[in-house]
Amino acid sequence: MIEQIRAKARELLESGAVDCAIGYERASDGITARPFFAYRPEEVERFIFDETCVHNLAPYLMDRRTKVSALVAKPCDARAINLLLQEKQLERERVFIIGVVCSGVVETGWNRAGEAPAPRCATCPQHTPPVYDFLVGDPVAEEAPPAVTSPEVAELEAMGVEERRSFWEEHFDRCLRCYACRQVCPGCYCKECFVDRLDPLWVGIRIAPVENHMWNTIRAFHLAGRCIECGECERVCPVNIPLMRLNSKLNQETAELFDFQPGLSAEAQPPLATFRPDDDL
Amino acid sequence: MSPATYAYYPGCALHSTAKEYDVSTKLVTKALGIELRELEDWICCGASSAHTISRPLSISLPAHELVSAGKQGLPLVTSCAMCFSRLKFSSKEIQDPETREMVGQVLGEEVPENQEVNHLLEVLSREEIPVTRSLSGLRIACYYGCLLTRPAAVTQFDDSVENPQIMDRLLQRLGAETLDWPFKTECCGAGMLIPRRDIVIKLSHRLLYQARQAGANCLAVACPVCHSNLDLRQREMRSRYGDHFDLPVLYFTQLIGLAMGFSPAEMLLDHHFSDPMPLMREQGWVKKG
Amino acid sequence: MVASPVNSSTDSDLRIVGFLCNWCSYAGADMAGTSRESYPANIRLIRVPCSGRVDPMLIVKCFEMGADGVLVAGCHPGDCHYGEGNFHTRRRLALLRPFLDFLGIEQERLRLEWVSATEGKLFSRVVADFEQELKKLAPRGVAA
Amino acid sequence: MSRIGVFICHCGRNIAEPVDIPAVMEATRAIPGVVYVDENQFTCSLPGQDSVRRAIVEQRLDRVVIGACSPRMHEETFRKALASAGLNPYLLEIANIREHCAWVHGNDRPAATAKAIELVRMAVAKAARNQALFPKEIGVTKRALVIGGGIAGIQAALDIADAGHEVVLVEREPSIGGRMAQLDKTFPTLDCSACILTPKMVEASQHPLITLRTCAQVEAVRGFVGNFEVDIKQGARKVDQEKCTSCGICWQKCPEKVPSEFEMGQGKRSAIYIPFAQAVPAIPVIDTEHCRYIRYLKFNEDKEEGKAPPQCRICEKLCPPQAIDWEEEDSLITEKFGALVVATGYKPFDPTVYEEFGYGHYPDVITGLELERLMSASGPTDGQVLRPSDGTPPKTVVFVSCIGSRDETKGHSYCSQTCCMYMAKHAILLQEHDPEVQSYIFYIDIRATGKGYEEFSRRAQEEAGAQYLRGRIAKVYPKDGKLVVQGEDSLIGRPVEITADLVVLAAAMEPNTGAAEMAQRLSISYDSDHFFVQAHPKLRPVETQTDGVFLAGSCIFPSDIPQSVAQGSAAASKAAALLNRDHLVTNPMTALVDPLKCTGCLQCVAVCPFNAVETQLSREQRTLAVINEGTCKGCGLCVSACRPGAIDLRGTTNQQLLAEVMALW
Repeated sequence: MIEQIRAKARELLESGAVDCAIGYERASDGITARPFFAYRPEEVERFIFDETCVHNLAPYLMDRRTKVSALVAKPCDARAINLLLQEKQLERERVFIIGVVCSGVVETGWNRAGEAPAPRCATCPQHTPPVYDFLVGDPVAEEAPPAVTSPEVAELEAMGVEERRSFWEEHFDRCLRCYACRQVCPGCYCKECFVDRLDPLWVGIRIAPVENHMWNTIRAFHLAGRCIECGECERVCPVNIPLMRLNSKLNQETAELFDFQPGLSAEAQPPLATFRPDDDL
Repeated sequence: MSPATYAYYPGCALHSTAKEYDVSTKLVTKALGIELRELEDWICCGASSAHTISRPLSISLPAHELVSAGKQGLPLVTSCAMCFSRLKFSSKEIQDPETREMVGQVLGEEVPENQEVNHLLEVLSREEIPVTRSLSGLRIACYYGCLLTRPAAVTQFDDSVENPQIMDRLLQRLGAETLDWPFKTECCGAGMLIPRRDIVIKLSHRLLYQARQAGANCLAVACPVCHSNLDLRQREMRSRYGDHFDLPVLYFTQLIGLAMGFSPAEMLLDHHFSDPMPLMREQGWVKKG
Repeated sequence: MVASPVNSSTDSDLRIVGFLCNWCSYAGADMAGTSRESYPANIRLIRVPCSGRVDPMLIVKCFEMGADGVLVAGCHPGDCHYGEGNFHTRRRLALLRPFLDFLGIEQERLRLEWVSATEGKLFSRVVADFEQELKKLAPRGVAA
Repeated sequence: MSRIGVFICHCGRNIAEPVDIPAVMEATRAIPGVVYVDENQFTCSLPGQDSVRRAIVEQRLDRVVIGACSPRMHEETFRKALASAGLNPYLLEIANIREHCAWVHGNDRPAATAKAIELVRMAVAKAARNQALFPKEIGVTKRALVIGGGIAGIQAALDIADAGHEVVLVEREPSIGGRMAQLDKTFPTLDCSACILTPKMVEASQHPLITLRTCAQVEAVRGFVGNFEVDIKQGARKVDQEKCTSCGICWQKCPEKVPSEFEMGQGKRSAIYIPFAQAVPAIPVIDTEHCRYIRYLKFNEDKEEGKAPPQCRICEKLCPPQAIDWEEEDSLITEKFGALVVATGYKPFDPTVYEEFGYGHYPDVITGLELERLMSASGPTDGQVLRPSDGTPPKTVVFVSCIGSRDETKGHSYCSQTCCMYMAKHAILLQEHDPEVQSYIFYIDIRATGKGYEEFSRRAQEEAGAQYLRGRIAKVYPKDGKLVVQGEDSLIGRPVEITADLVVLAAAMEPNTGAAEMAQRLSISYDSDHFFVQAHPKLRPVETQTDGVFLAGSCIFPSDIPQSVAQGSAAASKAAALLNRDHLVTNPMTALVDPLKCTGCLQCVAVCPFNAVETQLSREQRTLAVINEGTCKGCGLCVSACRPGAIDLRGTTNQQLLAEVMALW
């Protein structure tokens, strides 16, 4: 598998088809993986791929929009590429997608890689990327789209509204407003995030429960019908807010109301960009 | 397809003056494989009197039946148009939570929010009826009476208030000719018989006159009070207006029974005052002699 | 900013914010005034050109500030002055309502209504009905 | 910090009584940025406006907030006042403390006062964020389109054309004339309807500035005041208008006869026809649904089963100037107009929902308009009133009022205005036709409020002997070849029964077929009955909320002829005043993109209903959205769809809306 990635990356760099190949290398702890940008053919030997390759690499493409890049893409990374293509942030011909068949990554931390699959991967039924130029690994025959219901969401839905309120209050109270969730998210590419604006001041600058609440609510709602469920936001949250529950809830509603799942195709019309006069909502 | 089991609310008339309606209802439904479970503790629906004196009473009396049917988890069916009307009104009123609570206090029981109420016509119109004896030759004026279709928002009985079709279509399927006539839902006088017999005679006479004008050789009804006014009073009409109608007035259940092969006697046709036997003979369903 | 007394002898302490489209619902609220169709005084109405102008962020902001209810009112479907603005509103709010509920803000607190320029009576009924509904929920209080 | 002046209007006692104005003023003085607070009896009055102007100058105000009636009433008035004092008119905000406060909370002074204070505070907060806006000037296409060729539309077209502007008059029927052409006589003067209408129809067709488009329909309307672009579907007549001499041979010889729409189905017309003798233009039209030859062509084209219709073509063979053109097809024409007048009229209510009255069931139950045709000398019976069932003259006629009007359960809640008078007219005319006729009129109230109307109604009773019975009828049923009408005379409280030869239902007037769709095409409002909504029911009765679109006639509300003519003229004068101008100013409240924030996701393009968002490439080759201010109508859909907050709407910015919300806490 790794050899296939290296060979393809070398071929692309040698031919000049791409000027950079983005993938993973072993981190300095010797256990986990980190993103790696190969600019020269000989650098491809540093590429690895295994269950520690947790990062979604798609956001890196946003800084390389005028150049041609190759990208190692798990199914969730490929969904992110579809999202960015659909939102006209990328041009298809400037990305060469080295898709990898993925059976899930594990939970990692510095100097540590777990055994158990990452929470997102535990329920993810998509193993073959929905879009790729070159596929590494054997495609899974019958691929289901990502699940629209999640047990974590269902657990919250089963609570009373008061209980849910205190659940989120407890979590949002911890929010440091570090915005790591935003930085890592392939869907968060605004030039200036609403939370950074001073006028209009949508979110107050102070760290207060109500402002944290506003930030987390709108962050998620801006991803309504767009989150491709890579789970990166939740992974990077330093205070372990279960952010994916917000995103999954919105995706679940989007699927139910509009029969739409983000990231599966670059052509699909996102539900909030259109309407039907006879929408029964 | 309707469920095969219903809670059955006969109402007082079907246990007395309209016995033939009750009997024909039971024979026909049984033959069709529909089980009617008569409510064990049924009481008066309030009829025409309760709602003129007390709103809580007029809602609570029929609600008692709704509660009973609800306990069995069965849809409710009744053959009497008045009972149907009162049950429908009550079930509509108790949609309102406050009214439901009030009725619950009166009855001392929890009142179901949505209890299905049917008139027997609605139930049988959904059935496939095996015809062994075509009703062809019968020119029937279907008379629905005033209560089945009104008010439309409450009874939700037929698409048309003034010109309902449900009984017409049912009897047409049995081979009968049904007539287009303008008095399908006019008032027969109903309970006014007690205080003002003259009015009932006048109104019922007008009905029969129009039915005959339309060319009817019998009437089909779905209400015991209509039946009694139209069937029983023909002699008085004759003495007041000189019209010899001699029009048999039959319950639609009796007509279904005849089509299914029951004999006129089984359908208690001999219980009527305006003798249907000459028509039965004409049809060849009863041998002369 | 200084808080002002909103409660009075007849009103509850509820805080309701209404966003009304200029062409239908704002005019409908004017019509309610012209025909003296009174309704609870604890609603504050904000005029927007179209219900589709109402950014979900504004709605969330109202709730974060402690609003008990938010009403968004626009022209009836098909009658939007801009043709299709209210169709977009309908979709956005259909998604926002269950999401708010998921966050612990009862979805009954966000209402979308269609009120035309002639429906003054309907407007006052909508507000009265909304207030009644909100009274059944626990008050939210002013945000910390 | 801005210098905001606030003016609280008493509106006589309208606001001052339910709202404690001194309290409002005191609270307002405490708001940061407010430097001046004043009150007026009527701020909209000249002295009121003067006080605003004076304060702007003396107090060096840079924002003005007026607490008064709805901005929909006087926003324009006060904007002008600001402009005349040298302040940009868009630096005004209005707190609606009358319609949204004083008038609805009049029974609770403390609550109304508290609310008024907050409404003013919200307006101040918003005003502080207001920016000067500058409208642009645009040209005016000096042509008008009149939609609907009934009496209101004809009048409007003539008046606009007489004012010197080009007019296109679009009518979907083959002739102009509308419902008035179907009437026999008109109340209360009993003029012959055709005699007074026909000269106007001819005048319209001969006016050098009027172009008639019959068999034509408006398909789509784009653009805005002064610059509308309208797609008109010109239906094919299949008769060459240039060649046709209206000799009439074709419609006399055509063998296919079908019920005539003009005769309300009571007479026949041929498949090539003019709808009535005085039709304008008098060019026949081929009814493609019924024409035998066209059916034959269609039969072959669709390869249908069975016997083919005959290849008739008699009209073509007999036409002296060879004017029949089988090839002609419907066409789509796009034209530009500066103003639109909508006069799409009414249709009679269909009484079949009153099943108990037997309309459609018993031939001798007819509507008023059908009786009109039976009485007309040019009608199917040559003016003899005869029963449709057996052709005998009726002697007893029962009229029933309010069919579909004043009846929410089966029809409309409104009063149809004309029925009382036309029933009286019918009773008088029937008696003139045949003195033996006895009319009975079941009425609810007699509404005879026009000039000469009450006298006319009395004449029906006193001279024509019509019996007026106050009450509704319950039922109509046939008996021995006649109709029995059961009703109630509510004045004596008794049921009545009348055996009649003919029953005439006074069917209400309701908006014409397709009114709602037309309103949607024009972006104007319509009410629950589908009548078009005026900009103001009293002060702007022929205007709509969409600038440049005017209304006339029964599309607004049931109108009689004088009212329709007056409205036609009124709409024409409004349209002509608009077309007389060389320039119009545009609404400056359009959307604006901040190119530094735009991510080029183009969600705005997807949601814009007007295709007003265009794209440009930035210097770094990024795609950016740009608003076309000419086509932007300022709905703000793009603003709320813009995640990066790159788009804002002038006049309703995010800052302004947020400031309004935040002012509440």
